[in-house]
Amino acid sequence: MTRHSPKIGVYGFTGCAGDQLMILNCEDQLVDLFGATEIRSFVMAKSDNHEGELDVAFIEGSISTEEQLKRLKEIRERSKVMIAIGTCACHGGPQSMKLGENKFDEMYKKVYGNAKIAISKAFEAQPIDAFVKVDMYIPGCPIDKAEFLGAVTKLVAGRHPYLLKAPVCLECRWKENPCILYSGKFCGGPLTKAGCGAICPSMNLPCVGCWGPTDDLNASSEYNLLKEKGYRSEEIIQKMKKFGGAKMAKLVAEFDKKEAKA
Amino acid sequence: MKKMCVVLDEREVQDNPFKPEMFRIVRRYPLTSDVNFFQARPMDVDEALKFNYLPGQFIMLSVVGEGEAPFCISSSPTRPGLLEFCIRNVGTLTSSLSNLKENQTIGIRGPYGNGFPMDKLEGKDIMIVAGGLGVAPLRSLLLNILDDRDKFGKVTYMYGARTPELMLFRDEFMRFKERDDINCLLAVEKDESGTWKDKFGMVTSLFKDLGPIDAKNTVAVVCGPPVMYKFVMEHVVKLGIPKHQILMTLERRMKCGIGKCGHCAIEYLYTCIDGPVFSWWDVLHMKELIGRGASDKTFA
Amino acid sequence: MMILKMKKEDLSTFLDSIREWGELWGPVKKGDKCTYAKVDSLSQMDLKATRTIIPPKKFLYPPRFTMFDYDEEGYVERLGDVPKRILFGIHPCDLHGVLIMDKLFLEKYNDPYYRERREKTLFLGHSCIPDDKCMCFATNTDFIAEGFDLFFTDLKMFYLVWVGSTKGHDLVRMRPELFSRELDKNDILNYTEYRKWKNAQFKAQVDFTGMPDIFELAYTSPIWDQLAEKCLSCGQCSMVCPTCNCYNVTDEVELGALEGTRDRFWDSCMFREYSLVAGGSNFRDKRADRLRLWYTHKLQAFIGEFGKPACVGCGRCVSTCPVDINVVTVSNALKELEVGK
Amino acid sequence: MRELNVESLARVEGDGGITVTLDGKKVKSVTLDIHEGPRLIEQLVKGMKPEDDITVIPRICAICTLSHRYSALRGLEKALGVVPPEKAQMTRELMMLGENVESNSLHTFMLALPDFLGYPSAIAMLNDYPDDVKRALRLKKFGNHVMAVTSGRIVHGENPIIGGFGKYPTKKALEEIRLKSHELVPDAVRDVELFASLEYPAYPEEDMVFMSVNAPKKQYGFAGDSILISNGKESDVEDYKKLTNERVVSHSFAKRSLYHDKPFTVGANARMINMGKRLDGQAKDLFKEHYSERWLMNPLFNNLAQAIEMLWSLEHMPDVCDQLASMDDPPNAQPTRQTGTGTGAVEAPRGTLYHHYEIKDGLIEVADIITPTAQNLDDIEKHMKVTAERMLAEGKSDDEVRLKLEMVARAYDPCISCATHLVELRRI
Ligand SMILES: Cc1cc2nc3c(=O)[nH]c(=O)nc-3n(C[C@H](O)[C@H](O)[C@H](O)COP(=O)(O)OP(=O)(O)OC[C@H]3O[C@@H](n4cnc5c(N)ncnc54)[C@H](O)[C@@H]3O)c2cc1C
Ligand code: SF4
Ligand code: SF4
Ligand code: SF4
Repeated sequence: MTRHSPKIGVYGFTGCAGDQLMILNCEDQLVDLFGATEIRSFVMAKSDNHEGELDVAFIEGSISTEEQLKRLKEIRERSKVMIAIGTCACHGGPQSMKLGENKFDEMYKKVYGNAKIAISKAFEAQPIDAFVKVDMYIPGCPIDKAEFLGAVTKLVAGRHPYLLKAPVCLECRWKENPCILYSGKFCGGPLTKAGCGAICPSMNLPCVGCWGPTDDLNASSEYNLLKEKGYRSEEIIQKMKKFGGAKMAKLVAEFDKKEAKA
Repeated sequence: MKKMCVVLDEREVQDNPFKPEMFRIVRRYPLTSDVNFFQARPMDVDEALKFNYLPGQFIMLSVVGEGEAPFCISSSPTRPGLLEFCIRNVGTLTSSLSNLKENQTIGIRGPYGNGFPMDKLEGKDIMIVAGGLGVAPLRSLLLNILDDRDKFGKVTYMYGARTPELMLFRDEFMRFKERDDINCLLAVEKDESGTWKDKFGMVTSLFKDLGPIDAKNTVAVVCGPPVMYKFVMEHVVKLGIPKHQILMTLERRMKCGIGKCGHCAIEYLYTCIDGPVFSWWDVLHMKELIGRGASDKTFA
Repeated sequence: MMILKMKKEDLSTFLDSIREWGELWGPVKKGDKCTYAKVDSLSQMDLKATRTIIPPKKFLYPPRFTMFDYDEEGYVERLGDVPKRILFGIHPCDLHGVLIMDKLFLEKYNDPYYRERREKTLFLGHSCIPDDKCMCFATNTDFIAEGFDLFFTDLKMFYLVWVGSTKGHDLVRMRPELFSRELDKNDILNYTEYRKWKNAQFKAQVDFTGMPDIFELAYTSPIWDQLAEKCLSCGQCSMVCPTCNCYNVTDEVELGALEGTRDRFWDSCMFREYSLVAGGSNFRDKRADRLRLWYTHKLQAFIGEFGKPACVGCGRCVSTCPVDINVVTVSNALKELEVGK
Repeated sequence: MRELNVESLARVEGDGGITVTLDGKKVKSVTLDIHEGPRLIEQLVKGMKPEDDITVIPRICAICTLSHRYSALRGLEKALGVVPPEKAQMTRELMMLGENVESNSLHTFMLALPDFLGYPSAIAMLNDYPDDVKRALRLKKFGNHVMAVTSGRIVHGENPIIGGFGKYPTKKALEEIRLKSHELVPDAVRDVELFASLEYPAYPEEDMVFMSVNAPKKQYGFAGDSILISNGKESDVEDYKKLTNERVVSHSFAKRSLYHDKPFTVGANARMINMGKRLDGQAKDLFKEHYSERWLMNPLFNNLAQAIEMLWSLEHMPDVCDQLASMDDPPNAQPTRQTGTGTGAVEAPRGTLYHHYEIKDGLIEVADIITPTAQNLDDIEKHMKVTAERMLAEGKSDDEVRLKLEMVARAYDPCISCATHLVELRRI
């Protein structure tokens, strides 16, 4: 990582373009950002895009077609550092909430019937680290301006970004919200990586988990708790998997199996 | 009523203990592929001579824009003016540090920690057992002892490294072998380059070459990776050295170095202010000092 | 100790008149809970509330703040921008909590950030109405003799006002006519009555005697693993506990320059990252190890060192942990060797 | 046979390209290809509770996140028999105004304007047009701010929920918006003047049909229960399927819509054409001044329409804020039934957005979403085709043709990521 003007590329795959949009939403820093870095490719923001060697590639979105996969690998080859931005790239995003349930073909048929779509073969969306090595993750649906800029400014300075690993509850307590989970209702806070500032609980709403799973979570305990509180199994699992992607799919499969045995 | 509260206003305002002072890197070179040697001194030369410390103490080192981490001082207080460190490149701060060049600045505050009780070591036979990066604090102790040689009894130094290339300060220690006021025992586990002319094996294998010791008058000082302690301690205890005369330095995550951030707490002790030097007796009844907690039955 | 008497209806006037000293803060409703918030007058406060979500430590040691501004030349501390505050309505347990924080932050090395806020904050204590989660009777923190500037005990018609510091006394002197020194037999009777009444309120089933030994005996107990199966590692217990002080530090950088801020923020030993050291080794990788550290710290280690637990019995962990792990359930589980429902 | 390609269409949201196929001198076809992968969102929400649906659905598109949320809320609330309190409705109105300012300023300045002025990006324009770029960023930031205050954050805010809001904006926040929106009106006026001064090439001109919602009370607005068509017809939103027959094409994961077998247009220009008479304030005067018959033929005027609309949104905010500030926070309305159907329609900045739901026993059975870009795609291709034909006939260079085609596509402000929306296939 060079200290001066790192060469940067921003790429979008399957997702809502929200993370790229968040970059454009850094109105106050945008001009400096373009000044401090050499943005070689950022299709959503500009049209003179030159590919080639990159210091940092920011990847948004999950991978769901052969075409994308090819492109992702090609970008990886010419990037020193690859950073997944947004929950889709980091974990798969909402489009991979049914990972592990083998429902993709069925759903695909329902939507497209037997119509032939020539451009590329599609498959169930997966996070980018299912295919390439990822050096850093900046999750969020969409990413948080401050968290993203905090990381980028460090990269530009030749330093290492620091992102909170703790769950949303940490920031939720800083905001001093009454705990939703304590009151017996679902809240994804304990399962979800902090970084957003606990926006949702601060509005009296449960965290829906949009930052994706945190480093060290106890999904089965929350599952048991909510069952005790009268939630249906399917509903809890649906809620957990909404933004939980590949990691949560695995955890849920584990305690699902345990439950089936018991 | 015991005491009035909030009499803080009357207290003398101390300097901000969290504030790093800027130091200049004077020399810097690699000791092995991932360990760097650093010499640094305060920007202000007068300050340099005032910086006083004990072997075994550590400082909090800041790399601008990266953060802070604790490192033992490897130089000896008997040679004031310059601070020396040997630092392994393992993570974020250490890798940024390894990119710094001579004449660039770092922040330093300290020294912190109890350090080795030098006054209590006087008159004692000293046995030093080092493994891997454990050399960092032990070199400070060793150099200090050698500079004040007549204050101490017999001195034994044992150091094991995996290969000759991984032996830190190898040339320096090889020269000690030629001195007769210190018994310097070095071993490597393997040597692919074929340059090693000395003993082979783990550091524990050196115990058989120790010769007779006066256990009751010996202080053993051990430092190395956590796994090393278990094996080395067995040998040291077998020699009959009292448990409170076996010292070791420990590593914990630290964010402040002065007992505020809590990270290094073990029961009621803080590694930073109550340590990092502990005795084997401390360890035996404070299981978490080197054990790994509830799952670890070593000390049960 | 100076004890004065004040008519109940004068409190509002008194608070209005001392506001020139600094911002007035007091307990205010938040959802079905309560928090210390900035207020304009007594009428906005909820003095019946038993406990706030976060204890007053947030004033002395905010969840996140900047310690230094730095650039390549060095570090410049950021001190001096803290407003003066009067906190009204602090209960005895929380004042005990502040005393423990004082010990941690002002002894040995003196933390200037804590110190500044401590000096600029006046603590006006208030008697409380214990609920079924309070256990200050078991930690000997149900009454307080130090650590406050003023302390108001509500005796229905009157307040008895303890003056605990010179600053507290200065406040009194702002409206001396509101206070009387004439205390009579009735006041003593009322006060004893109040203490009796308060003692009778405690319902929590908890007894911390012998805890240090029990912890030692239960070091390898399977209880820790059973608790760990439930623990969410959400860290809420640490955030709400008045005696948890742990923090983390991070450096923020400005875009395109080597300058920025060094920030400090609340951390919890319940997080895996907390004890991680270089090389990936973690002394408390397992949740059970971390839980044991937390409770050992509260109920064993501190007693060993200071003769009293680091728990002040405020009941916040009881009213916060979604899976019911708290000083009551843990100490009972250790004694009875089974995790209660 | 020869192909003229724009591999990645830049400055649009999402991943798409343009392919022009030439047969000798004749343009055989022009297609807007969508490379975005399929997400099957409507399938994913099946079986979910409505409360979970509204957290997933906005993720279809970051730019119209609030339109998606609002449209879903309208559909779901109809299905569940929820009548949101007046304050909730009004707060939603405010949030739509915010999204409109944000999205229109982003599109007009950052995405479309560089074409007209011959720059690769807005940032590249900074040296020569610093005031214009900074003004745009100011407006966009304010739009974002309004979205954040009303919905909880800039993108994908979770605050608007069924029956109301998690937390209503504070009086202080409303007051800030009121003052700031007022202050920004001159900026927006200048934008209108700038876009009115641009030259709109005539290549793409062709007859068009426009559709938009019919905002209630004969006012201009972004939500309604019926659809206006520029041919004078009006249709209930529940009949949305008749208006927007969908089909799958082979070059894209996005579906297409036709009205009476013909392409049609949705977006700011459609709204202006259908509801322009209802505008008020300076927006009304400027619309009158700059409107011409060419608007009915040339999609490029959508850029100007967006600028005028942004002005209207700003002018409208103080009034909404005042009304909101005078209302107390009501409790959220609750469902009165657990089974039912409902269709919501709102005007996203880039056109009409439909959300149709069928709910059984509290769980979603069918979700059907029709996005503006899906409706516009055929229209875009139609206008690109005439543009290519005319330009090639005039012997224009490939590069020139490419640029103009991109301009036409971009004028629609296509949101390609949301065009990947997927619905159950109904063959006609
Ligand atoms: C009292 C004391 C004295 C010390 N003295 C010295 C000394 O003299 N010399 C010295 O070199 N160190 C010393 N240390 C250790 C030193 O503090 C750490 O190496 C340093 O904090 C690492 O900081 P960092 O920012 O580079 O690592 P961080 O980025 O904080 O990395 C720490 C974490 O990153 C992960 N990590 C990083 N690298 C690896 C890896 N290679 N494999 C697996 N995981 C990895 C681990 O999870 C690790 O816990 C001492 C520590 C203490 C407490
Ligand atoms: S409300 Fe949610 S995020 Fe907040 S503390 Fe409770 S569980 Fe955690
Ligand atoms: S609280 Fe949860 S759902 Fe809300 S923004 Fe944060 S991570 Fe996302
Ligand atoms: S341990 Fe629980 S009861 Fe004790 S002081 Fe902390 S939060 Fe309060």
